[in-house]
Amino acid sequence: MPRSHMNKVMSLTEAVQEFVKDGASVGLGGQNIGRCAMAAVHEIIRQGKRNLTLYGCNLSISMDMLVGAGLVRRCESGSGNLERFGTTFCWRRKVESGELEMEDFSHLAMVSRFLAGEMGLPFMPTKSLLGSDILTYTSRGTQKKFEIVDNPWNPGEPVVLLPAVNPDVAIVHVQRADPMGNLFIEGFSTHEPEMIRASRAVIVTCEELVSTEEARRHPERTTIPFLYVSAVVHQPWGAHPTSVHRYYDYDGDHINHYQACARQGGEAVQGYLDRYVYGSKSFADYLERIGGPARLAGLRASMQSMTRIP
Amino acid sequence: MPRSHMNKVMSLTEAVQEFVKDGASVGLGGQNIGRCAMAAVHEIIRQGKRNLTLYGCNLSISMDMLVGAGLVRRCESGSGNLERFGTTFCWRRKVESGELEMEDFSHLAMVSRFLAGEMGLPFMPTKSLLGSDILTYTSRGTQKKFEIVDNPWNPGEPVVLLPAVNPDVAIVHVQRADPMGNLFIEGFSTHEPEMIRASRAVIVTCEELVSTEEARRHPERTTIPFLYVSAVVHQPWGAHPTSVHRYYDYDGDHINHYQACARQGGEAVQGYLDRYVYGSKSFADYLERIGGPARLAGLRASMQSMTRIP
Amino acid sequence: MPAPNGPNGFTNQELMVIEAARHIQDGNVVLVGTGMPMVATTFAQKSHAPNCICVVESGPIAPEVIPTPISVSDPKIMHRAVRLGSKREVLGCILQRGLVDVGFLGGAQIDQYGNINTTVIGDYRKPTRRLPGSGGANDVASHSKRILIITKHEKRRFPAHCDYITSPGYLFGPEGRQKAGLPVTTPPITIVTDLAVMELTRESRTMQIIKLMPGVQLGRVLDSLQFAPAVSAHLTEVELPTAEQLRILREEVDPSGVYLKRDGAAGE
Amino acid sequence: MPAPNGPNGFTNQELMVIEAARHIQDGNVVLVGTGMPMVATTFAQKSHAPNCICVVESGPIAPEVIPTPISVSDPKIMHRAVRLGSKREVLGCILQRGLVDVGFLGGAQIDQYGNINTTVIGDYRKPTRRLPGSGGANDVASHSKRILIITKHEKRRFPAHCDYITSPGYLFGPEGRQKAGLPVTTPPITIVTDLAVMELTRESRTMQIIKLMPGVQLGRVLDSLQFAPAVSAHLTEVELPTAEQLRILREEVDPSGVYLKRDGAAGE
Repeated sequence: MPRSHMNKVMSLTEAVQEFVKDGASVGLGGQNIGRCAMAAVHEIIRQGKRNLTLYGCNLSISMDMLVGAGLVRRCESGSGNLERFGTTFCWRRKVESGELEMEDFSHLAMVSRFLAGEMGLPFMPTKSLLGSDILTYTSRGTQKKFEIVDNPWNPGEPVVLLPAVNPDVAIVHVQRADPMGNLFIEGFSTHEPEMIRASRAVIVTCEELVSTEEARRHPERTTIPFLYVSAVVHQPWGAHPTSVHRYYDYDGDHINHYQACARQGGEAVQGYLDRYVYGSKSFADYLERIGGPARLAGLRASMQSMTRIP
Repeated sequence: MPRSHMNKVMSLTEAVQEFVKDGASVGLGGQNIGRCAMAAVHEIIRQGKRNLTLYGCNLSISMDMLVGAGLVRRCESGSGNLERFGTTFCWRRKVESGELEMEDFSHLAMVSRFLAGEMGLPFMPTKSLLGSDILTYTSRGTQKKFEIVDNPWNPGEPVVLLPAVNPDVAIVHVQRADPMGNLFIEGFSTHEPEMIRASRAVIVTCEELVSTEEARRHPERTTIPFLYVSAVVHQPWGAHPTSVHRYYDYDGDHINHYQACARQGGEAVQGYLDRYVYGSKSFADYLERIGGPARLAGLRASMQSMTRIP
Repeated sequence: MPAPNGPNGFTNQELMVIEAARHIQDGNVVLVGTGMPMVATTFAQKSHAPNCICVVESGPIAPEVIPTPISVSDPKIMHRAVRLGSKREVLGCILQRGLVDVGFLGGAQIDQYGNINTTVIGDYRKPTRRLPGSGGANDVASHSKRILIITKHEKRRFPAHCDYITSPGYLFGPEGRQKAGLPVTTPPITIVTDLAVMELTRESRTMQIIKLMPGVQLGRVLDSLQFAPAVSAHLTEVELPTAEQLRILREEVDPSGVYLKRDGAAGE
Repeated sequence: MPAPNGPNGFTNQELMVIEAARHIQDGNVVLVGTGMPMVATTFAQKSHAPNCICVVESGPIAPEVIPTPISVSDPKIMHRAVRLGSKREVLGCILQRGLVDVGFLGGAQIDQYGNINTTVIGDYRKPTRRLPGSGGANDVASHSKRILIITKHEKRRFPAHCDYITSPGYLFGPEGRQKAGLPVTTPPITIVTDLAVMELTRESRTMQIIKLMPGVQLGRVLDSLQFAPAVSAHLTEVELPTAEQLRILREEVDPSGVYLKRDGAAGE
C-alpha cells in the first residue's frame, strides 16, 4: 500500500530502488509486441536487481532482456515469444541449458492465478489444463503446482485448483495515469487488471501524466483505481520498441535488431545491453540512440494511420 | 446465445414472452433505489410468469413487487431492503409466513457465485461467511449450499466453496445500449457485469438506443459486449421510481407510496398493482399515471443538480 | 432521550458520530454503508482525516460525498468518485483482498462477542421478525483490519448471544475467529453508542466498557445490556466536541438533518 | 514445394486457408490467434460468413481486422472492436464460459489423436528444443465446441504421439477427454494442411484423411505422417477456389503477402 494516496510521482530510479528488491517476484505487463514496460526493465537492468522470479501470461521482450542480463532465476507464465518476430531467444537458450527454471501454465491458468490473487483468495478453479502435460510435468523448485478436486456439486467431475499469485511488484506501462495512481489503459488490457490488483507494489510508467480531475469527470473510464499503485513515473515512449495503442506503433526494425542479438547470444546480447541499456544514462538517452525524434515520429504516424490519436 | 448478433431490438412484450418462462430463475439488476429494471418487472407481472426463483445481491423494489404479485417461489440473495425507505415488506411478510423460500448469502458471496457462473466454473472460493450462521442454516429446497475445503497450499486453513449461479434470464436496465446489445453502464455497476455474463439469456432495457459506432469508437468504454445479450428494449424512464445515474433521480414520493401499500399488504398491494401495473397498457401509460412529464422533469432536474447529464 | 447538553449544546447522537469518527485515521481506507457510518466517515474527512478514502460496496471508490445520501445507490454517494466500478471490485478486490483499514457497520443485535445480527429476530425457520440480511456486512466483518460499530443504545439491541450471527465478531471467545478460519483473526472491534464506547481487543475478546458519554452513569449503561460486560479500570468520559466540530457536522455533513436530529431525538 | 496450379493459378497454401475458412459458419464466434488462423477467419468474414465474430485472447472482441496483423497485440487486430477488454474477459468469460464455436490453432506437433504440442521437442526437463509454450492454446483446445488446426504439412509435425501434450485433442482415445474431465467431450477436430484435410469425430477419435488437395496423391499424405491414419471411404478432393475467393484473399485479406507467398512457398 502506498505511503500517500495523493502523490506517488517519482523518478524511475527511485521507484525501482524502493520497490524492486533482489530476489523479488515481478509481474510483467504487456504482451508480445504491445505495451511492455521497457523503460522500467532498463532501469532494473541498470540497477542490477538479481535473482528475480517473473510472472506473466505471454512473456516477451521485457522478460527476454532481463534473462539476457542474467537477472532471472525463474519464470512462471503461459508462453514466451514475440510471435512473428520469433521466440524469446535468451529465454529459450537458458531453459534448454537448465540455467533458468520455467514453470508452464496456460494463459487462462495464469489469469486465474492473478484473479485469485486480486480477490484475496488462496486458489482459483479452472477447467483448463485437464488431460494435458501441463499437469504432468513441474519445474524444479515448484512445491505444489496444482490440486485436482472433485466438484462437490457434481461428484466424479474433476476441477483443477491453481495457487494464487501475488507478485512482490508489478511493472506496467500505460497510456495515462494521474499522480494518485489512477490508471487509464487503452486497447487490450491483457492480464494487467488482475495482475496489478494482485501485486503488493506496482510501478507504473505512463505516456501522459494527467490530472485526477480526469478520473473524477468520467469515473467509469478509470481502468484501475489508485489503491494498488505505489509509484507513478512519467515516461513517454516508455514501451519502445513495443507499441502503445493510440500513441505509437511497434518498432519492427529495432525488434529485429534485438532479436538478431538475442538469437546469437553471448557477446551480441552483451553488446546490445552495453549500447542501449548500460550505456544509456536514461531512457531519453536510449531514445536518442534508437533514432531520436525522426524515428519516433514515424512510429507515431504509423499508429495514426490505424486509429484515432487522442 | 442470440439468434442474430446484429439486431436484437424488440418490444418488452416480445422479450418477456420469449425469454422468461414459468419456473425460470431470474437474475435482477440494480440495487436499492438505483437502476432497478422496473419496466421489465411490470411486463413480467402483466404476463403473469409464475413460480420464479430470483437471484441478486441486494434485492429491492423490483423483487418486492414480483413477490407482491404472487409470482415468486424462492429468492437467493444477500439482502432485501430499500435502506432509508424501509425493508421489502411483501418479501418480509412471505418469508415470515413461510410462503417464500429465502436462501441467505452475503453480497460478496453472491458476487462470487455470479463470478463462477460467468467464468464457466462450477464453484468459486471465498473467505467470507466462515463462522457465521449463514453457513449454519439453509433454506428448505436447498440441496447443497456450500462446501468447506482445506486449502491445499496451507493445510488446516478452511476455504468456503460456493456453487455457481447461471440464471435462465437476467433483467437489467442500463443507460445506453446498441442494437447488437453492447451495453454502456454509468455510475455503480454492482453485481451486473458478472450476473449478465453468467446468464443464459439477458433482457436489457435502456434509456437510449445508440449506434454500434459508439462502441467501435471507444471500445474500452463498452461495459458489456453483445455476446451475452438476447433482447434490447428501448424504454426511457424504465427504472422509475428508482434512479438512473446521470439521467434521473429516484422518486422518493412514489417509493414511499409503494412502501405504504407494501407494508399494509393484501388489498393495498393489489390496489397498487391494479392501478400501476395491470391497469397500465404500457410503461408509457404508467409514466402518465405517476405524474407524467411534469414529475419526470423534476427527477431529471434533481439529477442534473448533482452530476453532468450527457 | 438525550437532550442537548455540554457547553456547545450538542446531543449525544452528535457526539456519538464525532467519537466514532475519531477511530478513523488520516489515510485509512474505510468501507461504509449509508446512515450513521457514512455521516461519521464524511465528518472524519472534513475534520481530522482529509485523506481518508471511502469505498462503497455498490462500486464507488473515493467519492467526495455530498449531503446526505440515503442509500449506497444514491447518486450523492457517487459524487466525484475516481472510479465507479462493480461490487466485485469493492468487495472482492479491495475488501477480501485485505485493503480495508476500517469496516463500518450498524446492527439490529450486537452480542457480548461483538457478533452482529441483521438477519432475523427469533428462529431462522420461523422468524418473529425477518430483517434485511447480511448485505455486505458479513464480508466487512470478515475482512476489515478494524471494525467500527455505531448504534443507538437500546437494551434489546445488546443480547448475550445474537439470535443469528450474520457478521462475525469474536464468535464464541478469544480464539473464535482463528478457529473459524477467518482471514483477520484479531481485529479491534469498537462499539460507539449514544451512551458509551465499548471495545473488544486481542486481549479482552468480550465487550469492555471503556468510555461513557458526558453525564451518563455507568449503571445506566450496565442496565442497557443483556449481559455483564467488563468495565475498564481506566474508564473515562468521551471527549467533548469543539464548536468547530459541531459546525462541520451540522453545516457540512448533514445540513438538512436527515440523520442527525437537532431536537435530541436520535435518528434511525 | 506446391506450385501455382488449377484454373485460377492458386497455391495449395491459399487453398488451405480457403478450405479452413469453409469450416466457419456465419454467426460463429471464433477464437483466433495471428498467422494463418487470423487470415482464414478474416477471409471467412469477407466471403461466406460476414457475421462471424472474432475474439482475440489479448482482449479485442469483434474487431474489423485490417491487413495484416502479425501479433495478438498488433493494433491492426484491435481495429474497430466493439470492446477492448482483458484476457479474463475473453479466455474466462467467453471461452471457458462455453461461448466459442470454433477455436483455431496451429502447432509444432499434432499427433494421431489430435493432441497438440507447442511446448517442447524432446524431454521436458532436457529439451532438444524449447518452444513458446501453451499461450491460450490449451484453453482453446479445452473449451471450444469445434477445433480447427491449420498447419503446413511436414512429416516431423505429425508424430504418433506428441513429445508433450500442450493442448488436448482426444488425448489417448475415444473416451480420453471425458475421462480427463474436460468440459467439451467430443469436439469435431479438423486439421487442414497444404496436402490434405483430416478429422477426428465423435465416431473416429483418431485421425482420418477425408480430403486431398487438388493433384495430391494419397500416398504422399500417408508418407508425410508418422502414423497410419484411417482413410475415409468417401475420400474427395478439396473444392477449387473461385476467382472471387482468390481476389478477396489476395486483395482484401493479406494484400502485402505477409503470410501468403505468391510464389508458392508457404509462409511460416
